Amino acid sequence: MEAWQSVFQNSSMLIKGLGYTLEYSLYAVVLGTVLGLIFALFRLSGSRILRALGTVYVDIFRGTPLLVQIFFIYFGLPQVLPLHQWFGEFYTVLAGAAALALNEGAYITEIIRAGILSVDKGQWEAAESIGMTSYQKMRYIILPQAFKRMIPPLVNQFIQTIKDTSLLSVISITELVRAAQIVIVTTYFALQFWTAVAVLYLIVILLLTKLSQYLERRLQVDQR
Amino acid sequence: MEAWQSVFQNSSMLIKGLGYTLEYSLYAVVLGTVLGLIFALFRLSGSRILRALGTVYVDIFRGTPLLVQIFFIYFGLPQVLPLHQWFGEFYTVLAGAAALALNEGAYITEIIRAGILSVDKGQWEAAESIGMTSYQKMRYIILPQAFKRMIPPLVNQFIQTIKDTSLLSVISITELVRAAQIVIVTTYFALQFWTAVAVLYLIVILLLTKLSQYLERRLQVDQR
Amino acid sequence: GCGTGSSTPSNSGQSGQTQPVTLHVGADTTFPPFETEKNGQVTGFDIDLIKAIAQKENMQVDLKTMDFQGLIPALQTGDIDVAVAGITITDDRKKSVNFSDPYYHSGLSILVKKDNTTINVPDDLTGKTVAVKLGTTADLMFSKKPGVNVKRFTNISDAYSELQNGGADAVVFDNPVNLNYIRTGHDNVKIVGPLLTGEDYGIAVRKNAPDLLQKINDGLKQVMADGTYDKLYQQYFGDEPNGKIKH
Amino acid sequence: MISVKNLRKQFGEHVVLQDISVEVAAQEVVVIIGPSGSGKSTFLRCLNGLEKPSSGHIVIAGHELTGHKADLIEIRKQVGMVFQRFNLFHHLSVMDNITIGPIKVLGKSKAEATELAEELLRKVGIPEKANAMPDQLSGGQQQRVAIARALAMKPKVMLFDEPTSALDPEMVGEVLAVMKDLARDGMTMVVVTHEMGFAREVGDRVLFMDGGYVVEEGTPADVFDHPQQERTRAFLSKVL
Amino acid sequence: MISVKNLRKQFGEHVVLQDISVEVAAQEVVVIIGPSGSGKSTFLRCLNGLEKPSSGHIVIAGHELTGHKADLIEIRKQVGMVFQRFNLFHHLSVMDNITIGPIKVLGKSKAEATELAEELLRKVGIPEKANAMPDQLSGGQQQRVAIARALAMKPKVMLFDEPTSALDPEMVGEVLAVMKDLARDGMTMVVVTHEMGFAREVGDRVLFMDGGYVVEEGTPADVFDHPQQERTRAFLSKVL
Ligand SMILES: Nc1ncnc2c1ncn2[C@@H]1O[C@H](COP(=O)(O)OP(=O)(O)OP(=O)(O)O)[C@@H](O)[C@H]1O
Ligand SMILES: Nc1ncnc2c1ncn2[C@@H]1O[C@H](COP(=O)(O)OP(=O)(O)OP(=O)(O)O)[C@@H](O)[C@H]1O
Ligand SMILES: [Mg+2]
Ligand SMILES: [Mg+2]
Repeated sequence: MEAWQSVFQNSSMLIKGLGYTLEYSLYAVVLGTVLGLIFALFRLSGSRILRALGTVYVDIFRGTPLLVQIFFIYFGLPQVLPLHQWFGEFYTVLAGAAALALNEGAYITEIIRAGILSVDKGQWEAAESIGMTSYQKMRYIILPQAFKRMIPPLVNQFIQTIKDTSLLSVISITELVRAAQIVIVTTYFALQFWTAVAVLYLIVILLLTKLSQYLERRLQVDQR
Repeated sequence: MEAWQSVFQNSSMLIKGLGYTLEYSLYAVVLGTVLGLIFALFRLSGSRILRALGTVYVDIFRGTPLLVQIFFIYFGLPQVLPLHQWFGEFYTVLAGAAALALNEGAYITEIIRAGILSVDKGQWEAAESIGMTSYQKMRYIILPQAFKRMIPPLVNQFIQTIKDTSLLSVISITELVRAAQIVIVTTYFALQFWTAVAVLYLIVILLLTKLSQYLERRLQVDQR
Repeated sequence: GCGTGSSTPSNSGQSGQTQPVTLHVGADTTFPPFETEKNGQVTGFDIDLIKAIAQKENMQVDLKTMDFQGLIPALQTGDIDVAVAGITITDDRKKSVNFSDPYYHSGLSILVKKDNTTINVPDDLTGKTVAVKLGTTADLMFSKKPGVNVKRFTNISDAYSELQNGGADAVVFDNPVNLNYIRTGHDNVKIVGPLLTGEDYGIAVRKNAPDLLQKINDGLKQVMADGTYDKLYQQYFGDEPNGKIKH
Repeated sequence: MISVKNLRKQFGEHVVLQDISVEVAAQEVVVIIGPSGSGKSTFLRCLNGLEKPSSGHIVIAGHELTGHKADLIEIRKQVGMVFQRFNLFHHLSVMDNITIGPIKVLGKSKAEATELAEELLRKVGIPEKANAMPDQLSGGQQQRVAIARALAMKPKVMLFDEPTSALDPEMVGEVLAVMKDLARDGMTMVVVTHEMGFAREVGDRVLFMDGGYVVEEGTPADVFDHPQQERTRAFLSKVL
Repeated sequence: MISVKNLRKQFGEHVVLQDISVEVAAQEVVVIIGPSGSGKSTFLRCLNGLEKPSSGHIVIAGHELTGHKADLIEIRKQVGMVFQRFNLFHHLSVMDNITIGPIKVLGKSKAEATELAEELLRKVGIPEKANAMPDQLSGGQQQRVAIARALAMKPKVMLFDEPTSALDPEMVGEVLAVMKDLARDGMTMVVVTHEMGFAREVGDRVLFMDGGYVVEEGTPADVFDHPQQERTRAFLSKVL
């Protein structure tokens, strides 16, 4: 009883943590989408070098654990670059968001690439046949059509990102997990706090899952 | 230079860590496959209760971060059950493997379920028409056919598991990440050690990716 | 760092400057009562002390929290100027950073369950499972000492949980934190035996900044001389005498 | 052998079988014809318990088909079914396709089942394909294996749902030949087919289904040459 | 207007166009016929730069088609293409399908492009569909929008690749009518089609392609009524 009271008393701390969780997830997905778009276009480009760059990026960031990426960026990089001097206080936020964004970006690259490739070949040819440049073709014809199909997997990736944000706790970003740890240090009600944390994640993620399913259904209707 | 020498000197420690990483990944995938099979059959069963059980399992373990699951099982559960007394020293291994297996099991449930549903309806009906029970139908007709299609996604899940194992570092399991941390707190060569760790993961994961691609190609040939 | 915040009143003793210089301070917030986070506010003995020192030296504290493991690397790269986190002064660490004069006398103590009768002195730990915090002096000590089964955790709270849950026979950690743990409502544990080490906490200062080190030491002297130190000590540690630096 | 009374089957709102009553005697060969969507497949699937009747009674070889699981499996052992799309088990060799039922369902020994399978493969004319995989066979060969697989269960009744309509024309004959043999051996058969030659030659009775009813029935000669109903005439004029 | 010399195109080992030399004068309508796989589509796609020739020269409206990117885009502005499967931009309304080229590629103002599009929609007979989405149109209507889209670029040449073969028979006429209008207006056209009536009525010349060669060419009357080559005769006997 005392334990649950304690959870209740500290709920504002947890909610604040959840706020950071969502905030970092949003940064990561937005930045990751930009990265994903760039590298997806690299992977589909005519240039062998750009294609190789895209492949290396995806392979590295999907081929190593996010935790290692976070440690590398937060503890490793400042050894050779005065990042803390350049960015000051802001480097923790930056490193956390960057690690997350680079990681999600690699997955989003593949989502966008698959979305682009799913657009019917006839659309590419029709765009070319009216003299569009590669850029115009992508911008006005292919991406708008690919985008619709990418929304459900992107929402799923957002869900994944929310879970991944928990790893930022290791670099003292007080997202939900770290917030819980800090409270548990003084209260020691581990079981109850982790249950509460799990429930908070579940609520957010189930809501997003429903959204994703709804979007998927709407999309199918649209494509009749 | 000194830094890389240090990495080289401590390489046996890292390799040993990688050994644990692979060992836990294997436990998790084997156990997870057993769990996945059980819950996939639950999700496909005629019983509303079993179906609900399957859904709850999948939703909970895919709807919360693995890190939270690890904390819950390792720090939370012993508050209400004398798990350390029951299992002694072994509880760390058990909790780590269990958390990982429960998590992977939820993803594997969906892989197996999709594999089973991908088997042509005619195969189900043909099996029923010669009087097979549900068990016989699954065991002799559906699973053998579903299994082949499940291999590539299962290999991918194994890759995911290897990366997930890094989170076991938080409960003092000296897998690759924790092994590196232990060395870094005395040497301070974070950049070099995290690079080495990343390379080790990359090697293992790229090898497995190649295996998965090979299997996928072989499978397509088989299905001509 | 560069000077900011001209609005902050500066009441410096010796330097005639009116523009306070910003002192970038790194701290790990999971080390009560030295540093802890309450309702989003970082508080604790270390925090109040460094603020007092900074005030004496006409500096403005810019506090940055990070993991204990990250403090010394951050000092090396110049991300922070000083680190206060109950950092034990060791020869090893002196290679990477400078240390101020000691401000707290500490040592590692052994924390066990109250009903434990088998562990009474440090040597009893052989063959037992000991929970420590990753990268702390206890961790480094046991790493060199075979025969003890070490479990390393990222947070000391996890080590305490491990003890409470029965996953470890003892926690070895800095005495004041162990004391604090008992004081904050955990009366089923006790400290046994003498301190394993006698060690001092110092403020870690980034290398190649002799002026800064000088300022910190100077400020510490003033704080000790004018009674601020004693007041803070009383506030956080009460009558427990072991930790106080004689001055 | 088969007795169906007031069988009704609906999917949701959509009534597919309105009210079907049919008796099939032992050793009788009944051919069902009718336009697409008239409920022929659904009727056969009800006889085999693949679909659960909405109401009505089905009794096969003395067992009432109630929908209880154990009972269903018992009935299915008595009733062989051959599908339009063969549905051989893709992962099993021809031999294993045929023996898996006898071994796993009937509990026969492997030796006994193999012997029976060899005999059946001779009967359907492809003894040399015992070790082939289904994908290596032509459609006609696959369908003959499917018939052998059904026969291996020693059923009292065989149901065929358009067994030749997924076949290239040159393979239709070989499958029909096997079915004629079966009929001659005295097997009770219900066959949905549009092969009128087959119906005339071996059918004892023809049922014409439309809109979920049996609209007309009689000997092949009666139904084909002197249809009584307008709907039958219209259908036959298109098909014949 | 179009001059093709010794055009050769291969995909890997497979030579699809062996050696094609064709001249098309301004305002001429050339119809290409030939069996499936003879290289008709590949030829048209080479004219539009959608495929890169393996060797040979193509000059269109004074531009040599070398494969340089900027050059390619320039040529494509001169050459309109209509595909068998329409390939309207699914996410854009009929109006936007037609105006996107003029606005984005030619840099026209939206007002100007819209006015032109309205005129073209009247020309192809569906002014009322300006705001419809492609999926809401019949095949024939979609193809007419596709023609309007190509015309909006004010091309000097129009290429048609079997523009009516994906259409239900009742819609073929409406598309051919639009094409006839175009021909009458003096558009230079190269049309792959099996609509012999169209070829006779508006074709100035017919090319018969087979195996990557132009096997025979002449006026429609010559080629259809007095084919010189055995292969042409064989083909026409099947098609006519
Ligand atoms: N599982 C089902 N759910 C809903 N409707 C179904 C189902 N199975 C069949 N139907 C409907 O029942 C009707 C009869 O189908 P059935 O397959 O029995 O016809 P049929 O006479 O065999 O036709 P065909 O000659 O095309 O095989 C059809 O309208 C079909 O759409
Ligand atoms: N991108 C490609 N890669 C490889 N081979 C191709 C490619 N495009 C076409 N071909 C081959 O080139 C040959 C000619 O194809 P093309 O489409 O030009 O024939 P066609 O005369 O238009 O036939 P149809 O009347 O069927 O449209 C065919 O054998 C085809 O398989
Ligand atoms: Mg049917
Ligand atoms: Mg073609």
